[in-house]
Amino acid sequence: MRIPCPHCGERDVSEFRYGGDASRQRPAHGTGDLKAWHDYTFTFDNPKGPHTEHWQHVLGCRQWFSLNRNTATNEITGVVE
Amino acid sequence: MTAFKRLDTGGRIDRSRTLTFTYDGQRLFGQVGDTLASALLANGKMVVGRSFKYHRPRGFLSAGIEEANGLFTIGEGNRAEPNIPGTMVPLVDGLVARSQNAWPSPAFDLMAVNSLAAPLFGAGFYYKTFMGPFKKSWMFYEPFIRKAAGMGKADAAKDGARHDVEYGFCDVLVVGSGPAGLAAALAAGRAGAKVILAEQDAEPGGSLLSESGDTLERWRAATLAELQALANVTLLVRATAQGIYDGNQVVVSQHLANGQLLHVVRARTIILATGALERPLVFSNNDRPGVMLASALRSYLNRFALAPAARAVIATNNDSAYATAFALAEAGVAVTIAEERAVPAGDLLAQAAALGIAIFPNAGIADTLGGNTLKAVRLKGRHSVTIECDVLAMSGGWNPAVHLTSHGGIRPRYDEAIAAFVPGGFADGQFGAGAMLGHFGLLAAVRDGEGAARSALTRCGISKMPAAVEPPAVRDDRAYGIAVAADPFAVTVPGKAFVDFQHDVTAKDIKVAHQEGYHSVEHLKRYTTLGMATDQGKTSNVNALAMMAALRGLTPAEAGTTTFRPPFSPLTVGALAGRSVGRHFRPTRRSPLHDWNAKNGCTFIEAGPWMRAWYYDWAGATPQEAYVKEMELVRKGVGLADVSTLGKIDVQGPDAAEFLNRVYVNGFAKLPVGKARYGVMLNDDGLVLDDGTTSRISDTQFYMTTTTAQAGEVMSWLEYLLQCHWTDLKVHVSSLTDEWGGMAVSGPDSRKALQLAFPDAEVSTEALPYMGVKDISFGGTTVRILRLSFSGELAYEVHCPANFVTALWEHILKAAAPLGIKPYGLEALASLRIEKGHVAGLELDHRNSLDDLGLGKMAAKEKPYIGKELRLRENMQAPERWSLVGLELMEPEKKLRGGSILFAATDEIKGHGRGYITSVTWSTELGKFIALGLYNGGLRHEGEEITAAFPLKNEQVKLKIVSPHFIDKEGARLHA
Amino acid sequence: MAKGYSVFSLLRHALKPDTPWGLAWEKPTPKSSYDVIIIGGGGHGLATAYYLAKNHGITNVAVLEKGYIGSGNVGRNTTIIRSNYMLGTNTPFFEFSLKLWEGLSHDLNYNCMVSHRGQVVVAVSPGQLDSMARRGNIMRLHGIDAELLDRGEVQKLLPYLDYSKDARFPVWGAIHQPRAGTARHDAVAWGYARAASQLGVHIIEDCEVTGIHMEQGRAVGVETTRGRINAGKVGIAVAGHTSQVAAMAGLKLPVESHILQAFVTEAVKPMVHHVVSWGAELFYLSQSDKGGMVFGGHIDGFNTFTQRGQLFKIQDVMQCAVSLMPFMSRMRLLRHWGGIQDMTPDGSPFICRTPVRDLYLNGGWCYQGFKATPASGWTFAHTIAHDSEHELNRDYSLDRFEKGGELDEHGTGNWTYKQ
Amino acid sequence: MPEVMLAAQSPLESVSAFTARDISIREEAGFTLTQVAGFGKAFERPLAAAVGKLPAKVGALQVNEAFTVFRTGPQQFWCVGDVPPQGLPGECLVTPLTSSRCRIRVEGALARRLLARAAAIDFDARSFKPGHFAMTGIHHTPVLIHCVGDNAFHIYAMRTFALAVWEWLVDAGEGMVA
Repeated sequence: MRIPCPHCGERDVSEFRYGGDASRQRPAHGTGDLKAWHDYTFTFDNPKGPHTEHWQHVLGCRQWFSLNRNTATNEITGVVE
Repeated sequence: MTAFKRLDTGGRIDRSRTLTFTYDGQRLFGQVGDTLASALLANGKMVVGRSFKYHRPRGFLSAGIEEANGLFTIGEGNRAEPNIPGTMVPLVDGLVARSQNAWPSPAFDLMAVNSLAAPLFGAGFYYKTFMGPFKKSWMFYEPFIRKAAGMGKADAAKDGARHDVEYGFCDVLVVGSGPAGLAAALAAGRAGAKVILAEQDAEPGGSLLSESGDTLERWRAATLAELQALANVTLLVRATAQGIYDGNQVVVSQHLANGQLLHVVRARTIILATGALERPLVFSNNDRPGVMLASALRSYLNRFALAPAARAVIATNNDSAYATAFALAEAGVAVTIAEERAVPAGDLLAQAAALGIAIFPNAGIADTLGGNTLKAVRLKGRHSVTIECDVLAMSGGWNPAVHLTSHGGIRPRYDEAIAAFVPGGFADGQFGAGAMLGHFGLLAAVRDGEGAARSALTRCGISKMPAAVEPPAVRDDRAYGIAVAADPFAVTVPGKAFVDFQHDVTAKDIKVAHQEGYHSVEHLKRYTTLGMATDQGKTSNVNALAMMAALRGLTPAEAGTTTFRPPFSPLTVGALAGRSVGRHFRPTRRSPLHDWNAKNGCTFIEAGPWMRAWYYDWAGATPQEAYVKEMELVRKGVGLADVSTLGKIDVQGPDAAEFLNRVYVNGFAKLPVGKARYGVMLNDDGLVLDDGTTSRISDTQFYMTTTTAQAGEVMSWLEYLLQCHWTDLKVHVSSLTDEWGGMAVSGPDSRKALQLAFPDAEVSTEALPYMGVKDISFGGTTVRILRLSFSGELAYEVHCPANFVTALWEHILKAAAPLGIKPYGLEALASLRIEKGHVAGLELDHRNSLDDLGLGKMAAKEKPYIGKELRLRENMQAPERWSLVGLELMEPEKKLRGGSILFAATDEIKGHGRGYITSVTWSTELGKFIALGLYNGGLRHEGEEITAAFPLKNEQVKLKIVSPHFIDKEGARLHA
Repeated sequence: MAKGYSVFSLLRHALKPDTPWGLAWEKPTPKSSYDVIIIGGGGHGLATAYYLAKNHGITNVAVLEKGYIGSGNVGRNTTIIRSNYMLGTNTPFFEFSLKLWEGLSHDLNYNCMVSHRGQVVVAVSPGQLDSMARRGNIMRLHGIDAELLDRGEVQKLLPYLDYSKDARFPVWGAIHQPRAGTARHDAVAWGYARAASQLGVHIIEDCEVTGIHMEQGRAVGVETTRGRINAGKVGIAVAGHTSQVAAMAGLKLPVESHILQAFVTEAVKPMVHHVVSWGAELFYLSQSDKGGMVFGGHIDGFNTFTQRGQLFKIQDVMQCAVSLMPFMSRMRLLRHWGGIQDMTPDGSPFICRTPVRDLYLNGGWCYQGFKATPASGWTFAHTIAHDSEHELNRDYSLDRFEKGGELDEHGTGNWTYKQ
Repeated sequence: MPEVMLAAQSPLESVSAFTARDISIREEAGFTLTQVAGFGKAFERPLAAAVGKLPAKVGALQVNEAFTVFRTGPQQFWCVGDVPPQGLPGECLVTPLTSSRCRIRVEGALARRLLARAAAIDFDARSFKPGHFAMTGIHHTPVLIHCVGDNAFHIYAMRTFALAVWEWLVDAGEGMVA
């Protein structure tokens, strides 16, 4: 798979670190809501289809970014601006 | 008399250059241009192997990559490779080939007694027996089965060849250099695209190499010449496209003289011109040496100048084999055609008649006769005649080589017209051309190739279109015109009729699988092992699938096909691994002091990617001896240890303090400038991520340290928080792990050592109290002195830019020499921290909570921090959780071991116990073995005597639970 | 009806080639209603149906499979069986599974080629050897076989590893479980199917579940490509697609689907006589009875349903193979493929009731589904039959993350939850 | 006590240059590397005053009189020169990185081919020209590769991995000239 780094261009997936579902809303820092943190940390939509996700270009610019990928085909449709 | 004779003229071999090679110890000769297969045939070697299960004699079935029978071990010693098809090995001088799976030889194999028991060994026989008489009976039978399985033998020595990986990028990758591929490459090349043309054969040309006549050869040569003149075109030979991966990355494995080169090609577009593979016919004893594919015979004749000695029979259900028949007749061979169809095309009949070829219509092969090699064939149907022959060539139609198209998940589609599977579609950026599309015929291939190139150019955004590719001036462009007979897949054949030659799967086996309900194509394969041999079912899959479909009363289209998976042909593990093996397996990480250590009596140990200083030989010859001496040095005098491997992070920005305050469980907002603080960070799940000491350099700048192991994780985590979530915080983080190196100066004399080393610096306890930090300018650089202690002694860490670490280290050793300072290593470092009760990697194992490690009190009550919420989950606060304790050995004559399981004195010694030992050391202070461990309820049991069990060595010892701070509980030494 | 399999029946058939073997399992048309429906005709689903019938006398059971039985991970794994677990119910659960493996061929009257050839896990540092010792000690304390080997002993057992100075990570020692080994994966699915079928279970292939029918918060049946089928209870055993099927009942799970690749080389004569695993990076290899080296490594590392792996991960695994076992360099890779794994945050599975009444979950198997097959079927059948967990699967509940009851063997979970 | 001057030491001191007919690999030490980062655009002006013109986007570089400036992140620059930049104000977050990187020069007719065996980016002369740079991986470690001539490259490798990267490159070189 080739990942389009918004800063360095298209690179081999092995240059990146995967960061999981980016559509999850991280609970506010210090919210104290155990349920919210449980759901955020441990449960996943895990869709078979379109997925927005975090990647970091660890062997490049070290920037984190989000992109849209279809988990059924691995087709990448673009970086989330 | 041999079945084949070498012709005096023709072919692509160089008769003036003779090569010597060895086959099963026998010295034989061949010509430049031969393959091992053609050379063996020229030497009269018809039986070249034995089949897998029944050990039936086998000869070459093909002349190409689909070869199922003629497998050899090629090379000797550390270059020997088993299971290589002789059809793909270009003959070179000195080649050494050995036959396989036969003893003493392929021609006379004692294992052939297996054939006698053949009725027992039908499909899936092993699932039905060997269950008894006892529970584990398979353990008795398995060794016998295993010994019989397998073809060649693996050689245990390290690979003597060299393999490398090269990354390639191109606009158009053309796979296959037959007429379609050549036309495609030429068109794309003329347009200026960056083209790579990959050909698996040693010579480009594909099917053109097996044809006769000058016209085609002239076209081939001219096309190649033009391609070679184009700087933007790269031609790779002996280079097989093995797989297409996501993002149109193609693995092309290329054989070089001294090993393999794996091209990992990122192609913007791919043109597949992979041709087609001929299908065998399924009839009784169709595996007898002397029976081969019609296309193979044409190849042996036209390319390798090998003709059957006198007589050949061609069995076919389609037109394509007539070319072989005509070429044979022209070479003076007596040819008979057994035509399965009722009425072959008129022009073929006329041409055959003109060449004196006898044709039997409606006449399949009933059986073959002979011993180890073919002597005659008996036709079926009303003819039922027996015809003596040297060779039987068969053609059951053609399978387009669709493999690569389905690597991306697109299933092939069945095309009734040619009774074969064609590509079910193409992934974005991929195109097909020629026979692989089921378009048979030379001109069609050239047209296709050129068209595919134009599509590819458009896809690449190249608007310049090339000049048209001039096709070869051939008159007759016969599309192979497959007209399939009524029962092309011969479901009902008597005798041993092989479908998968190498795995000995017969038509009957397929019937058995059907009877037992293994109907799906995958069940069929898995139950009969069809297509699982080294030829990957290239000649067998479609025949078998179609037979199963017929048995189920379905069309092949309804029954479906199996999935083709990479690699296209067997590919060595070494070729894929490339150079990242052995000492280059993973990069070695070295401290700035590595060279000094290497020269000064240090023994290293691998710690993750790092090579770390384990112990020094001044202290002893073994680690057990040395670490104790090194510990004593630190406890009584002063020692110097390399701590450069610690993760170090520069945290800068106006919000740096707020950021750290969120990340660490304890407060960092109010840390004064010039002070360090020990901090612990959690993951969102509330488990401990890492610990370390972080110093405040200025209002807006912090110097963070992490554990060696977690440095990379922590760095990415901080970047993630800042870049994905806390984008409003003005903080910038940079790794300093490589920029800064450091050393621990530890022991009661450490202050004196610093005073000797840095006479101008004020390091008194007033000027630099415990957890104080100061930067000094020294020796032309910045030196950062941090008063920290991992050992529990009065100690400092001295950091500076890595370029100067060795010089600084040498300076301190020299300056403090009067104090007897010496270096100490990782083993002592780790033991000293156990005595002090500091947790490290063995305790920070991502299973433990803050409280488990006895650090719960550090957590801020009010302030939020990452992991706070989930840290407070029910079970993570349970009083019976295992938490950190110190342990003292009560039986001095016994040994204490890491990984021991802990029990209360009255417990029965079984089950999970109440905890375990993480780290053990000899305590120089206490004169006994001590340990850190986790124990149910932790220090609530302080003072209790417990048992540590190590059943792996049948050991049990008595321990006492004590505080993990074995020394200096009050911290007097730290603050001295 | 299939006849009993034995060397005698085999001989009879050899002598009378015209008497066909019967179907290994019947191919019935689905009824409108069953007591229990198991979604998923993989190893776990088929085993569950078998033990429902055998242990609990519940035979009015249908196993619904969207493709052919065994088309999921039971036919895609590296066939390893072992019980070297050290946390919570993992230890007794996997040992119970191994005990069931020992008698499985006998029990099913189908040779699953259960080979107790032993597994050797090679340590590359003293610290790692200590961790392995902890595991081995826990095993021994549960009556499970385990041996600690030093470098010399490893060399005797596995002479083909790299013991030279060239080895990037040195062999320090190993832990050996002699009773661990391999089994013929497809045969497990077929054997359970045949045995369940003989007990009256309906195995229905080419029948995809497209919805779960609920009434008053209870699962009452399923919608399939072959029509609606009612059920008293519904069990889900569809590892790889657990999230999708659970979502039909409105559940969102601690599961992410990742791809794990597997590899097989050409067959050669016997060379590797154990299952060998490595501590430097996750890597495991054994030689099949047919002679091919079967091996694998880590998941690719991001969620996907494509069943095809990434090239870099393939290269990684090949590098492990050659670096641990130099002879592997000249072995030729014949095929590689991918299976979709349910990865859970702690790497441990679920066998449990769900918030929906009469709906039961079996999934989240991460890397370890195959070796668990018999015990998974056994305990899931118990959980369905009694509407309560068996003592062996009591830790495999869905709510363990709420309570802080993670069971992390470092077989590794989907780990992306950390960021 | 006499004034002590600490001598700098390279991680590649134990090896010597690799030279063959069409390829050479050698260390090119003697540079300073200073990372400068900031927030928004405010820090760019004073930075430009100190080091000269700044490249506009990530992956671009600017060769100025005293400094070669690489844009290594949206708000981050690497300034390579003989001495570190002076007089940067507080809004510039300065991180000296001179010791953290080791500079390896690869040069010769086979240089591009050799790099193609080391990193998974396109080194074709038509796309990776003098004045281009890329941040990528060699042997699993992060590197910055700067094309400094038609067939000449600077590789900035991590110090602690420098010897591993060096041996990896030399091994590739040996394979190509063997």
